[in-house]
Amino acid sequence: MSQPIVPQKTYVLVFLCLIGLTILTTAVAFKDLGPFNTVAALAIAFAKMLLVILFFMGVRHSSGLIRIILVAGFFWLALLIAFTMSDYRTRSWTPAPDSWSSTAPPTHP
Amino acid sequence: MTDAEAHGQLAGLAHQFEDLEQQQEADALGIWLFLVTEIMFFGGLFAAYAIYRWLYFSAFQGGSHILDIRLGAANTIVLLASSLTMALSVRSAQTGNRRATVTFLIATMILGGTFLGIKGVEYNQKFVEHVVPSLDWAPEGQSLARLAPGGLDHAQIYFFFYFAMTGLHALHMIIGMALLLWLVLRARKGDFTPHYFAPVEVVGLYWHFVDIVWIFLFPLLYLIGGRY
Amino acid sequence: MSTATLEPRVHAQRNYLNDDYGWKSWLFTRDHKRIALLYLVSITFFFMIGGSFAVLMRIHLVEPQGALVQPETYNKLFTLHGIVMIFFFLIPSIPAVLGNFLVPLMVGARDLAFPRLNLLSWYIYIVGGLFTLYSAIAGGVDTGWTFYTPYSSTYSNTQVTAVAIGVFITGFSSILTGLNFIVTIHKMRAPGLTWFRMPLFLWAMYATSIIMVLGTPVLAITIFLLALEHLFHVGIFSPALGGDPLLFQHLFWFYSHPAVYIMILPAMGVVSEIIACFARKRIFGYRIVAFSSVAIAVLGFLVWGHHMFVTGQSVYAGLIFSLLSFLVAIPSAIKVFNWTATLYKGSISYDAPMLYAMGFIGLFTMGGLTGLFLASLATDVHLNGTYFIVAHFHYIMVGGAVMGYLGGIHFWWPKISGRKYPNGWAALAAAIIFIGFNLTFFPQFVLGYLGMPRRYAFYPAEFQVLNVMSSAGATVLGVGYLIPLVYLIWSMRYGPIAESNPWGATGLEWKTSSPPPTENFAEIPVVTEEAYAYAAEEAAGD
Amino acid sequence: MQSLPFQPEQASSIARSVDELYFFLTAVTLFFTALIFSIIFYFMIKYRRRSPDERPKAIQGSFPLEVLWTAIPTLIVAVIFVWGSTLYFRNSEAPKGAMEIFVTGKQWMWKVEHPEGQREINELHVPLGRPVKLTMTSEDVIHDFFVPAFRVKKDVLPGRYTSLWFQATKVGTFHLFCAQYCGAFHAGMIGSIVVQEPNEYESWLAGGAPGESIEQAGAKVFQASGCPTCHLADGTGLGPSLLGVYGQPVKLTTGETVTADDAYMRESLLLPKAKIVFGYSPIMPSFQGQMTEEQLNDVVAYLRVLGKAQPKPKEEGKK
Repeated sequence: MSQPIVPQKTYVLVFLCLIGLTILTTAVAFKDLGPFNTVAALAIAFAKMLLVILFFMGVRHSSGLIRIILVAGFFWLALLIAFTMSDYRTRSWTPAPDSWSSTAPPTHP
Repeated sequence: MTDAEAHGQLAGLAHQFEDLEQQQEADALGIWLFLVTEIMFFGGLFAAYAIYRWLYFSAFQGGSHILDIRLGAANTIVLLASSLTMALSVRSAQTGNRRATVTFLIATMILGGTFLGIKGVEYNQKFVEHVVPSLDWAPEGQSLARLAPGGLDHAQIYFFFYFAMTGLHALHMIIGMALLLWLVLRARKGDFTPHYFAPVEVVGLYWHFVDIVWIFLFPLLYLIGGRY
Repeated sequence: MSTATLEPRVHAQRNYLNDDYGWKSWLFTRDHKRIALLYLVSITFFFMIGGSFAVLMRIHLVEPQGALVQPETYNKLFTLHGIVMIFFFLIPSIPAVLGNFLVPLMVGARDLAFPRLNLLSWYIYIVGGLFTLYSAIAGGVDTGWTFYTPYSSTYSNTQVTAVAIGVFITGFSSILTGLNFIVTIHKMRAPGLTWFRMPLFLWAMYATSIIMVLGTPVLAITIFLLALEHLFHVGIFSPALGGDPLLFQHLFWFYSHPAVYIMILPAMGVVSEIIACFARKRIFGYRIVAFSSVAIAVLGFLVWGHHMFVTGQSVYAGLIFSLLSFLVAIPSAIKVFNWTATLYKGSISYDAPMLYAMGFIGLFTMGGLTGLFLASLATDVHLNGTYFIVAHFHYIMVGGAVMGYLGGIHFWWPKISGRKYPNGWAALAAAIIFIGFNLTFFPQFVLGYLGMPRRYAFYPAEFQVLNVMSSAGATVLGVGYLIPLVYLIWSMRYGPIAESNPWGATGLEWKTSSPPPTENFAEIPVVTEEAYAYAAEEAAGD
Repeated sequence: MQSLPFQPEQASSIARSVDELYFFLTAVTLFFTALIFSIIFYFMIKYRRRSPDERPKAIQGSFPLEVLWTAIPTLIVAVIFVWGSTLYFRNSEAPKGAMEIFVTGKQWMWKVEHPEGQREINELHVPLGRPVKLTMTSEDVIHDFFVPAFRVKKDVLPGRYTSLWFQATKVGTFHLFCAQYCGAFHAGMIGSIVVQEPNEYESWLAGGAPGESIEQAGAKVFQASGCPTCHLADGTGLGPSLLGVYGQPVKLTTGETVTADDAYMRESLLLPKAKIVFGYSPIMPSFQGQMTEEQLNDVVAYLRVLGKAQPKPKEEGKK
């Protein structure tokens, strides 16, 4: 805390950026980008989050410890999602059940 | 307790701290750690959401398309504006401008209230459309047509996430509004000075965090799979 | 020496116990030492409740068809035993009692960073405990402490909601404690107390707090979802409505596996303090022991899937989780070797705390090594869900965590109460607990390997001999636990007055009087040396 | 059994190899426990405090020693990891030609269905020396199929198939336990695995023959549910032909490809709109609640039979 006083203009500029990004993300949702719709939406949300964290929450001026803690929080969340997903994504890799009978003739595609 | 008495002369310094700087650093660390626990708290929900969205994508897409994207976008802007006023309020406290602090705090509350109002309208729509899981689940007409391809059970899971995530978020908003009210009362009494405004700053951080949650909820709930 | 005549004079010395009187001075206190005592009383209460459930279970299992209760009741007994012991005894045990008491003293501060949050955490704990007690009285709960869905969410018609609320609420008490410790250790260390001068107990509490802060919220949200599913049947974990029951297991174990480290890491910290003091040696490889605590805390988050090797998790995820589980064994092994090496060329005395610490090392070694059986995929398939698991985690959590807790209580009792307890009785209790523990749980390893599943209210007759052995051992163990309860309470009134540093230990907590004054130190101490400066040349300069 | 057994019977082809690892682990455990205990005892006696003001010299630590006792456990756990995982991975898949049996768990019993149609409750007859693959599901909560003598265990989940396999190597009767807590009479959800000589097994099969194999039962359900109306053999129906599909990759409307395994068949019956075959419309009704778990098993078994058959030549351009 006891951070430098940031000019009002900075806050207003950041706010305008955030509004712009909100409009952008809504507009992008109406374009067919295939799987990149999700990527775009998340990337824009991530950018907005960074703006809020760095400027509104003042992490720009925060100590390294607080940055580490914040990064650790998101990192742990990523671990939770990644490791859980690793189970779901690989479940169907499980050696598929063989054809069920020894007498099954090899099938041709 | 000569020590404590000596400390007592410094406004707002608790007895366990040596000086205001130590106290401020501890407060800052404390609130950030709290926000990390909040990340993990919402995170469990986000993880579950990620799994089901991946498993039942078409149901989630169908559910997403029932939501009113205009209201969602409007609410996003309202909440971002409230973050702006909150940041300005902290700044005003920092510069010792009591009137501006109070004004911006009240503006933040009004914007927060607007957000909750719009959310209420949306919730009401869900009841009208009978897409409230468990309590009122009987999609019909156009909703049914949109939800059926992904399977109604799976669509119900989507709406469960919709209500659980936005509901938990709204609960945080309500707590935030109560904290803001408390700040307004204290600020009017003149409790905050450029040397001591930690409560404003701490509540501000909390409010911004709640904003960040919504920044993710908006695309995750409203913008699944595009609306072309 | 007659203590009675000395009493008024000694008590005239002001300390945190006689600073103020009356129930209000306790229930509204913000003094970390008093809050620690509030926790001590509450967790002892829950330990006795959980323990009595265990006694009933062991009596019941003496006969294959079940000697005491209906199967439904037995299921409630093991469920409540697990919930009470884990959430209301083990998790708060060392952190909330010894940690609360010692962290500010050890860092040389007047209190924790947030004393009001600290008191709040105790009240939260009590409210959570009341919900759990309510659920026990209002019919009990029979889901197992793991709350596996869809049984807990859809099929069980016991008090699932009440107990879920109880566990949910208690989680926040643990979060607040962890948050308080992290901030205190970061920001309130006395001048000169650098990170690598900190006692290892502080390192352990720091590592534990990381888990509490990062893990507990996930348990909270998981239990919250479970309660919603139970109340509204929304289908999030229920396959009948498209949900996946394995997702519950993932989210649950994301917290509940690291929770094991919430229980064992603090005990490791206690043992480091005790061994250093009674061998009069610096802990061998201090930095490595310190780092291994943090390594365990971090790696411990990445191994949860080893609870799910046979539950239908992907084979590949199983391989990853197995590998990571083996990795987390390494820092634990390093700690054991370093403790052992600390004894080398030491000056070892056999006071009671040391006996508990040695008991800890022995039982933890066995518990840790048997963990390898369960991290290894092929053997886990056979042993998962059997009594082998039961034996393994009791070796860690009772043999390890409870031994460490008791060792810590005995070590710091003179500081906490200002009195000494009879060392002979304490040594006897340590021996009885060690023997009783092994008699109770060693047969369960064999039972598990033979294939007896856990949570069975009745069982095939061929398993009876080993079950009777286990129950007999439990009797010994039960007696062992009662002895300290008697002499510690006795000592509070009749024990000899303790001087400020009865063991000749290093550490800031021993530099203040016993019991410490409310403000901990007359003057904030300045630290000029490493932790555990027991050696001759260092002591000379002291 | 005798007074105090210390080892469960080894009655399957993998039991011995699992036990070998188990004994290795036991040896490691005993060795290190003994090592730590004896060092501690030795030190505690040798370095006991002889005078109250004894002050031993400080030892900071030893880097070589730390490396040594980091490396040794790392090596040991690496060996165990590789050993345990190889064993597990090798056994995670049933060998080709395994006999297929359906198992359904429900509170608190095991229901078994043989390919020939025999049904059993809390008993499973299997022939000696032949790999048997169990395809398992649950009607209610999670159960777990555990045969200690075979060293096999797998959770049985509602809404999903899991499977395990074994090859019995000993004639006799062995315990079957439910090893995942499943409610009030969890302890009573036990049964027995009866391993018989192949000829005895044959006569057991003949003895209780219900006259209808599992596929025949499945075919009946298939007909009665109206499936053939859309799933025409030549692929001209509203639904894709089911001939020659089982075990093969199937292209979906989403562009993904899935294997048409048991899980997919099951999902298609219960949640037909989840994964639509490329070129077809999501019009199939769900059979959730329409078929019992056993009927589902029957149909899946029948679909496997259809899957063996050669697909009829498919005309291109089917919508």
